[in-house]
Amino acid sequence: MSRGQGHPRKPEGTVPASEQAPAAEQASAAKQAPPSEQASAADLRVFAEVPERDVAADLTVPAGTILGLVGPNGVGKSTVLQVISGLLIPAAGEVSVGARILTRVPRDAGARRVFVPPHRRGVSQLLQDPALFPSMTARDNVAFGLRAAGLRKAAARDRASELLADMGIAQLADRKPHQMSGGQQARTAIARAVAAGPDVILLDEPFAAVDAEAVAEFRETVRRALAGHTVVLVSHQAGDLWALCDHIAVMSRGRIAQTGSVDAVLGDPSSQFVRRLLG
Amino acid sequence: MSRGQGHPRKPEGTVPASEQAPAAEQASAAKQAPPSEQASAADLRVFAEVPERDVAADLTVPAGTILGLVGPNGVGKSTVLQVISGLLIPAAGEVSVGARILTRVPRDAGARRVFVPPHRRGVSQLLQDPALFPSMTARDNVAFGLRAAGLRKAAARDRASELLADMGIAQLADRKPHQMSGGQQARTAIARAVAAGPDVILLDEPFAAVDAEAVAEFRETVRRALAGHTVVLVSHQAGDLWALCDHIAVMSRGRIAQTGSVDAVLGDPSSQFVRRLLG
Amino acid sequence: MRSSQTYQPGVPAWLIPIAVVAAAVVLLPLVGMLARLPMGQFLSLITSVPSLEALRLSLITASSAAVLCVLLGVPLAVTLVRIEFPGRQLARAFVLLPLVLPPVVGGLALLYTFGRRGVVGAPLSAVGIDIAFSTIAVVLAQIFVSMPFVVITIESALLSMGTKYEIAAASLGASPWRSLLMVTVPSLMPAILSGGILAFARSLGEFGATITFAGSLQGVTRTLPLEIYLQREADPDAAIALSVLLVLIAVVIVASVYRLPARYRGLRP
Amino acid sequence: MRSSQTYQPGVPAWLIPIAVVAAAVVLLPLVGMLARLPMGQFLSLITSVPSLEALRLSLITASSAAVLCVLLGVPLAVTLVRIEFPGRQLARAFVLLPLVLPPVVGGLALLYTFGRRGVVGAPLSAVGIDIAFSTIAVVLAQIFVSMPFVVITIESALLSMGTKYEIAAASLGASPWRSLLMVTVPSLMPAILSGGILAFARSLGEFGATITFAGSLQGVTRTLPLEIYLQREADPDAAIALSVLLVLIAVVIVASVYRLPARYRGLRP
Amino acid sequence: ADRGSGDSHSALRVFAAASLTATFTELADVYEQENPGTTVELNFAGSSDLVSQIQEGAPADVIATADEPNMTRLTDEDLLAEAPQVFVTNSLTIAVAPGNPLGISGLSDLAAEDITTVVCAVQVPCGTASAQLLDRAGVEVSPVSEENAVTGVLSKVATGQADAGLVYTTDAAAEGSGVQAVDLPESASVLNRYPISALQAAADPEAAAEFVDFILADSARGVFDEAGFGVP
Ligand SMILES: Nc1ncnc2c1ncn2[C@@H]1O[C@H](COP(=O)(O)OP(=O)(O)OP(=O)(O)O)[C@@H](O)[C@H]1O
Ligand SMILES: Nc1ncnc2c1ncn2[C@@H]1O[C@H](COP(=O)(O)OP(=O)(O)OP(=O)(O)O)[C@@H](O)[C@H]1O
Ligand code: MOO
Ligand SMILES: [Mg+2]
Ligand SMILES: [Mg+2]
Repeated sequence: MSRGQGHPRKPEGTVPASEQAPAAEQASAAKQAPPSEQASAADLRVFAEVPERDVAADLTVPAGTILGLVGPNGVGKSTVLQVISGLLIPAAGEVSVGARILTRVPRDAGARRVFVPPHRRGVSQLLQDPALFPSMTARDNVAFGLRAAGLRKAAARDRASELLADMGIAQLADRKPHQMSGGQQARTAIARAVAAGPDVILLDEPFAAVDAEAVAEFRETVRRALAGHTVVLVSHQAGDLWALCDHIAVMSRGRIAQTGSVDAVLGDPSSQFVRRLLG
Repeated sequence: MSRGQGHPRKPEGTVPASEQAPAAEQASAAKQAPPSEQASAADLRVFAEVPERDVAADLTVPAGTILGLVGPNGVGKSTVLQVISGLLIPAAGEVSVGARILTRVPRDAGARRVFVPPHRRGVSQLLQDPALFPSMTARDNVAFGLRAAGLRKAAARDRASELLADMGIAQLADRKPHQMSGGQQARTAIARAVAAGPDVILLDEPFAAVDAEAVAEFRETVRRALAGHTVVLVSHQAGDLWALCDHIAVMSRGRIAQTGSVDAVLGDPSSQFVRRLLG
Repeated sequence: MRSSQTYQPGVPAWLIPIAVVAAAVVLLPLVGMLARLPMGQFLSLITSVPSLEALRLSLITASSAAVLCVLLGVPLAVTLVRIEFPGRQLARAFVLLPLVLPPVVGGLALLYTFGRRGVVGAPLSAVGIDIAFSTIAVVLAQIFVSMPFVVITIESALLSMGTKYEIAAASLGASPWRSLLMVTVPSLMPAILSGGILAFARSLGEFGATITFAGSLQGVTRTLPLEIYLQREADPDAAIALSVLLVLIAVVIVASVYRLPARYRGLRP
Repeated sequence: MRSSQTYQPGVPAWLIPIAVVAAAVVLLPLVGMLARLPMGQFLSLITSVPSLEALRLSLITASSAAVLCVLLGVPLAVTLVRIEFPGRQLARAFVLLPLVLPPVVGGLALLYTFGRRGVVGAPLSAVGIDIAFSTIAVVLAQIFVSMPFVVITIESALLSMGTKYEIAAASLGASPWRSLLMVTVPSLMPAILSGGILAFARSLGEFGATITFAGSLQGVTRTLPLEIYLQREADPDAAIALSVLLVLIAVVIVASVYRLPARYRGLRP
Repeated sequence: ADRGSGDSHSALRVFAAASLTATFTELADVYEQENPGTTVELNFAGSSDLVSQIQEGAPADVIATADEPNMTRLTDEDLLAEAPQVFVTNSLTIAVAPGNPLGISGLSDLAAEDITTVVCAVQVPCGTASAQLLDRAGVEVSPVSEENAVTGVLSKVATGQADAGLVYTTDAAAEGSGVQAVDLPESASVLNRYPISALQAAADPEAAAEFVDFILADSARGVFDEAGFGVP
């Protein structure tokens, strides 16, 4: 993927007053959030209680880094991503990117809530079920987010073709999703998720259906595409984590059980899960 | 999984005359099929040309063994499974289990075709998109195939509960698919595919969404469930192949490029793909 | 603590004024009618014996017709969508025709067929079965005009549903009928409900085909719309009162049956 | 060599006889009507000037009504399904009412509303706009009776479609209107087509509301069903001939527009 | 013949009961020939519909209904330009299948068990007349259907659905009605009367009055006679 032309950025616009929490509230909210060692202007902070799913997680992703989120099936990984992207409003919690609050649901039922709808968050998500648009070709699927970010039609289609080529499926650009194999669909979904390149990118098991050889090839491509963005990546494959992530967060029973650099967590695992993950 | 009570078998019934090819035709068809070293009464033989997808594959799975089918995305693995299960009628080809012909499409357009519809093949398939029935609970999803095989409602539900417990999701038996995580859905789909335990079981990347720890645990469970059945398993994970398979078939450009025992193929790989698969 | 909520996709704001205009086209005339309602006599007008008998008859026939339309229409729609046969395209178009035919003409066509001298009616009449002028004729007329609604609603649901789940069912060894009953029909429930409601509503309002084919006799074939027409000749106020009654009944029944199916919303999340 | 084929899920055989019965209920009366057709005079009857004028008017008004029903009905259906507001359940039921109302009563309600003395008609009349008894009134009457078909068809499609793709669109940064136009509407196409066809067919057959609200003026408001009604008084043969014409036109148009959408079948394979 | 202008100033709008469709269409042609430059636009519907339309402001110049009570609704609201005048009458007859296979000869036959009879409901003009007629004849029938309009009765008999029905002479006489009329001498005692009047709101009151006179004049008589209408 050529980085030369840079990613088209969604014009951020001004945040409506209702979304911008007053400074006082924000300060108290910060107390709830876990202290992060190296807080920066655009860190992604999440604190989410979803009691229906036994999830109560908090985590911070330093701006511009890739966090690997791991844990057994049903532990709450997808739930955390949904809260970040605004697809789920937690019973209580807060999501912010730097000073910008995306979700705020105070415990006090009467207190003011903040909720920025998904399409205005500057967050792009690859869902676990990627839901490629069935009536669009692979190219149009990838161009979709680019068009939403304001790119012209021709430019969006050109960029989409490039991304599909990066994913090794240039020749399938004009196919509809149902005319592609499972792995080809997964590749299209990855291209679609990273295409618009917003501040925050969430990827839920993007490589699950991609063959091992291709994953090895892609890791470099994807790493370049994700460089500079704040990313949360869910994966069950240790290889993905080693190759792509800066930090790892291990979930256990709905909580974040352990966080740290890849080396720290994978190198000296204190949880049985991580040991098993590494085989 | 307790083997004591055995699998409910679908009563095979008599094969309609139209499905039973006359002996003469059968003999000539056998010439087309690849010679198998140790042909047995119930070997699964497949020969399928699907020119629209650039697939022309032939393979034999000895009765009661597990074949791992591997290859890069889009090579035609799912296509081969679809031909076996009757979801795809090839432009030319033949599928048989022992003497019973399930699909026969001679090259000669005028010649007689044989096609046994999917539900009368004694083949159960876990599709790559598992398509759990959205209106049914996990238990009813798993019980579905058992009921179709003739089990009484109560017995089918009991057996389904057992299978869900084997997959570590006993507590989710009453959930609908959309109330489960991706990995929990995948586990339900595995239970559903192996439940009825017909002669032939086809599994298309069953563990893709299952966490690494669970996969390690399941392998033994699944191996026991599959014992005695003729199985084709598609997977991108070398670990699955080592743990579960008797034989491996490597696909390349729509053809079967290499076949042999697990040790032979994975131990002395002649294709770049297998080398990459092993990391 | 509150519970969590899943995000419901938004709707563009400019859609709402259009929706309001659309609703106004339908609702304003109802308001216009209500404005002419003779409030004072309303109760006495609608509780007269003929009115109540007509109401009873309407409810019985319309619900029978709706049920029969569903029982017949679902197999017809499934056949038209899922089975290939020559002339299928034409058959689908023909099934729509009762909709196009002005109801009185439809009633005539029914007479020509099921009447005493009709193709089907004559042999039946010979063995002593006379359909015409009976309550059965009312139901038959209602089925005739209402069937297309069920067929089309189910057809479009089948098309947008696709065959994914049916294919999964077949790959698990389910026979076509098991697949139909356990997989297809549950997924079709919202459409079956919509189609049934449409058929019920259309049957409730049916006038032209009924009077032409079944006639108009109190307690036997004179449904509420027929009673309304009759009253209109003599006493327009009574006709309005009865129409309002019809509307109220329909709203109560439809609103209680035709809920937004929360349990179906989860079907394809 | 042949090409490969994907398996089409089967349909239980016993469904077919039921489908045939269902089709017979609808088709037999049409056959019965054809049997009475005065073949000899058919051509001369249908090519008279009043018949042709009525035909032209019917085609113009019914297609306008169908298009307007879709343009208004889709936003209404989306709003009713996707936006929560108090009284939504009731609003959904009310939108169905034109179906329940016998058409002549609906025509009266329209007259009370858009007539010169009506709630809406009076102010309009004051500024010189008279709707009643014009071609616009015909279209308005047709929209009134046809709107429920579009709304219900779209509603049930939206419900069975779920919000999966719209959620994916939002998670990729698409605003609600982009999501609506690019994702929702394309998926709704089969339902929009069905709804539009239903509205067109119902409008083509509309009689009661038209004659009451718009009157029956040759070339202005006298559509084909009104012409049939008039002919029936004078010359029943002509009425049958015109009905057959109406049916033929409807079949041709419906069958050509309303094909089994092969390109949509692939949508959810 | 596109009269789709909708401009009521160049045309005369005549609202007439549906049972006048044939006669008024014929007479309008004659009128147009006699008065070059004038076009007659005919609006046919049931009498009560026509009255409702006019009450709601329909642009009509002349109205002719099939009964007097409906016309009275307009008189009551003071919408007529003048007092309505009856221009034709209509009497009842028994419609039976062509050839009269059951040999029905009079009202008393309608009381027979095995004869299926259809009449108009008492709420509509033809039903009022039928009830009066049967009452005076002392015949009690139990009809299988009480129809809203004469056309309903007629089509039930014409399609063989019913054996006999009481209809207007004009309906039974209409070409192609598919029925045969059994003359009823006693029907002269109960006549249905058709009134006509120009409307107050007529665009061209003079032309409207002129058309009313034309209908009332002897020259129009022939057309009505032929259709079976009676002289008031
Ligand atoms: N419905 C279809 N129509 C046309 N082409 C198709 C269709 N489905 C799959 N293909 C093509 O056929 C080829 C084989 O697809 P298949 O699904 O068998 O691959 P696969 O080996 O299962 O790949 P994966 O590992 O990605 O699941 C692919 O190149 C794909 O693009
Ligand atoms: N819509 C829902 N309603 C109720 N419970 C749900 C729903 N979706 C998920 N859950 C439950 O919430 C828990 C967390 O689910 P989540 O999808 O976040 O898991 P996950 O960590 O992503 O697992 P996986 O690795 O299987 O994808 C699971 O136990 C699941 O059963
Ligand atoms: O249509 Mo009329 O008003 O009964 O003669
Ligand atoms: Mg998940
Ligand atoms: Mg595949």
